[in-house]
Amino acid sequence: MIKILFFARLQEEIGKDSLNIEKAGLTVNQLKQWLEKEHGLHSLDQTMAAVNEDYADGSEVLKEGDTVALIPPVSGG
Amino acid sequence: MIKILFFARLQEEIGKDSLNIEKAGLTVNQLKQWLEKEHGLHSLDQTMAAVNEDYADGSEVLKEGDTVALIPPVSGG
Amino acid sequence: MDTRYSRQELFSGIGKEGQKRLQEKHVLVLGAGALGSASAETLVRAGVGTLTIIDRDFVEWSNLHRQQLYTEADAEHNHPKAIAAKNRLQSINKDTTVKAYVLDAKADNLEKLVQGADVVIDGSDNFDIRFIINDLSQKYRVPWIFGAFAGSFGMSYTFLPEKTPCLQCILSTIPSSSMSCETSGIIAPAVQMTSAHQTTEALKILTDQEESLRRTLLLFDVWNTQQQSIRTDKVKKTDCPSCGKERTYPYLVHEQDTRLEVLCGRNTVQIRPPEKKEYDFNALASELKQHGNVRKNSYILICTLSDCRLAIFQDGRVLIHGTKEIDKAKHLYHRFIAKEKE
Amino acid sequence: MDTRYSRQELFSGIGKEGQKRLQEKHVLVLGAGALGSASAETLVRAGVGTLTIIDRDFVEWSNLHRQQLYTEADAEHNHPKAIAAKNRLQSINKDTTVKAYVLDAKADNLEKLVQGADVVIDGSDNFDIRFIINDLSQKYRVPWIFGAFAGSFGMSYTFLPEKTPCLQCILSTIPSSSMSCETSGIIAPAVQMTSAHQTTEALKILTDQEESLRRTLLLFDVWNTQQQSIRTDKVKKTDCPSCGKERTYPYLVHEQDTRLEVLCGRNTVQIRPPEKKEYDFNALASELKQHGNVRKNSYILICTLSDCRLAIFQDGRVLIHGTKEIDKAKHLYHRFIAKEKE
Repeated sequence: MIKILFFARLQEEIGKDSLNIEKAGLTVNQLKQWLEKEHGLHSLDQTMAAVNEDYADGSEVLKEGDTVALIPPVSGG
Repeated sequence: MIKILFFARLQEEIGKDSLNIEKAGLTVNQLKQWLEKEHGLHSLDQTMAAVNEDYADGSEVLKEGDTVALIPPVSGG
Repeated sequence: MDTRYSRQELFSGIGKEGQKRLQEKHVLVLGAGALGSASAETLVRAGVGTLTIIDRDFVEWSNLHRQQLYTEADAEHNHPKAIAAKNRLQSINKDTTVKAYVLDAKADNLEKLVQGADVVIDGSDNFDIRFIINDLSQKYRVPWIFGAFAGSFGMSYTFLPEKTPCLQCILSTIPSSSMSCETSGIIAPAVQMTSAHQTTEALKILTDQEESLRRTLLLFDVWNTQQQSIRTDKVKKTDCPSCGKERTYPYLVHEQDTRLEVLCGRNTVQIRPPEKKEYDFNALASELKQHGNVRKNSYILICTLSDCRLAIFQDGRVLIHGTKEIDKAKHLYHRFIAKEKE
Repeated sequence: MDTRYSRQELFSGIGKEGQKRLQEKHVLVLGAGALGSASAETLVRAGVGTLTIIDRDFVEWSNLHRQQLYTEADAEHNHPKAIAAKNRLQSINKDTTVKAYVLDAKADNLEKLVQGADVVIDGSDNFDIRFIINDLSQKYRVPWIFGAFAGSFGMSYTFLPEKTPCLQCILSTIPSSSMSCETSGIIAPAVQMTSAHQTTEALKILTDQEESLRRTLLLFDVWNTQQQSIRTDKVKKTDCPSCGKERTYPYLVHEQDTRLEVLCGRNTVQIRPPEKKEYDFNALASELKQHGNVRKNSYILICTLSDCRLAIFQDGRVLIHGTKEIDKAKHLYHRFIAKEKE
């Protein structure tokens, strides 16, 4: 099982702050594409990601038990 | 093993923010007394405690794997 | 077009409906120190309808590094904090009705103020007053939002009458010693963090979103970036004297003010006369001038003696700064201020 | 005896030695919006030696709910933020040297300012300028502290040249769309939280305690009380164009300002003439009065037309509020302001 944590607008778009899915073996980028298709999330290509609290790039492969945080950039100041 | 997290002045008094000890079976109050004796911490009787992020009273018995947070009251405003 | 609150209304947790509700609500901020300053400013900027703020002190230079409503001019002229706070708050938002009282908060004078409020923000700096707030909160069913800090560490909890445990359930007695700004110092970011958590909870209450409240005791250290949320589900005590079935509100039992009251702390002794009195500041000033430098405004007269300083408030209180000795303080009080009385 | 900074010196992370160092340092705050306001106030209250603050905008009513240095009077008189900020900051602490510039920050005019600073605080509201700051930080080896928010969510990171990844390592391109105050709103507690994390890190840098810095990308949501610290150890790229071995500082390549520059956003078009020019505000005012209401101070002239508003800055820039259409904006610019030029 993979746990996904959503921050900021993603939380509102998907209506919850986390999601558990059976998707070990996907890369971070593939996970984003899957979320766009299956859960209607938008523009995840610019969303940052962390796996188990380590900043991760799109090619990182997800393992069973990983926690993925998806972080959309915010710009306000 | 029991993990103890220290906050505020306790962190400074003991010189670290956590400690792992083999003390399952003690109550929270007994743990405080042990810390006063063995680690020179002061006035733990008024320190609040939480076990696994649940507020705990002094009679709670610690189990293997518990995380105890010790929280001295602060009053500034 | 952009309106004053347009960015706040755009936030999904508030919205236009929330903004309207906020503008009809009344907040009581107890204390105009660091937390009271920060929280009052946030809520007045946010557009709360009415804000009452009370404080017994005047602005001092050592407040300025963390108390955001005040300027050097306030410290220089010894402005009472409540008055200086009101001036700044009204220059920020004249649509909020700001009521300010220079007042030494006690059970009796707080009673009416708490009744009129939708939420009470704790901006106090001691647990004596917090246990009084706690009893009043229970008695009049007004939620209150605890906040406290020392050093870089802070904590906050939202007390909802009938729903959450009360302060008495969590701390069975007033802590006899606790870390304060006097013992551990304080950095302003820890103030802002504590206030941010308090005002966020206040915004939820003031927009009638009780279901969104945090419901945990929150601890944080801004220097080490620690944060912990502690559940309190098991803490409420059915036999609690403040919120239990047979409650007695132990901190509301009014002391009979029949004699001089003396409080110590921070190298200062406070003396309060048995009955409220009004001073003739002009007469007092011309006499005290023979003993030391005198400054005054309409709320306070300050006389600097060789080794200590007298601060005389229009409501009768006298603070003697520079000593912890009660006998010395009483001696000065009788010598300079209340010569005719016992 | 209590001195101005006594409570801050009492905090073990600062101490008397830290206070002394702080008073010798120079902070550059880029932007005087919500974050810039909050961070500048904290650092000036804390007693930093010199603070430089720059901003291109003037105070508007919709700023007041979250930008703590400003009052209704600043919005009413369209005071430039940098000037209003300086006035408030100096009333708070006249021992800090405050330098304020009404300036549209770009690579060329920032270059000198960054070189003189011990740390740069990000108070900007867009990634274009953050990528410029990032390159300047690398080029002159000055740390910068990123902060950004939207809604109730914020993030912060401390960029240390040669030690941590840089912004370009983390985000390989400027985000083309990101949540901002215009799309998601903002509540003031999220501002205070972000600023508290930024100024805490700044206090560590300014007291020479690099070893205490957080070293993680911090995310937080004040409404939901979420917080997450993300390690960035593996992120630094050796071939990064901004901090790598063969760096080119891509965001410092100066555009040649040979033609009218037009920027869009927030229902506003900004036009900057090819060369710096000074307007005769009196002449301009008497002419524009025939077309709409005109207000001015020494920095800015504002003319309200039927469906939009022109804000003309002394440095040459013109903001046309109320339209997103470049052609319409250019038309107005040529019709009213730069009639003689192409």
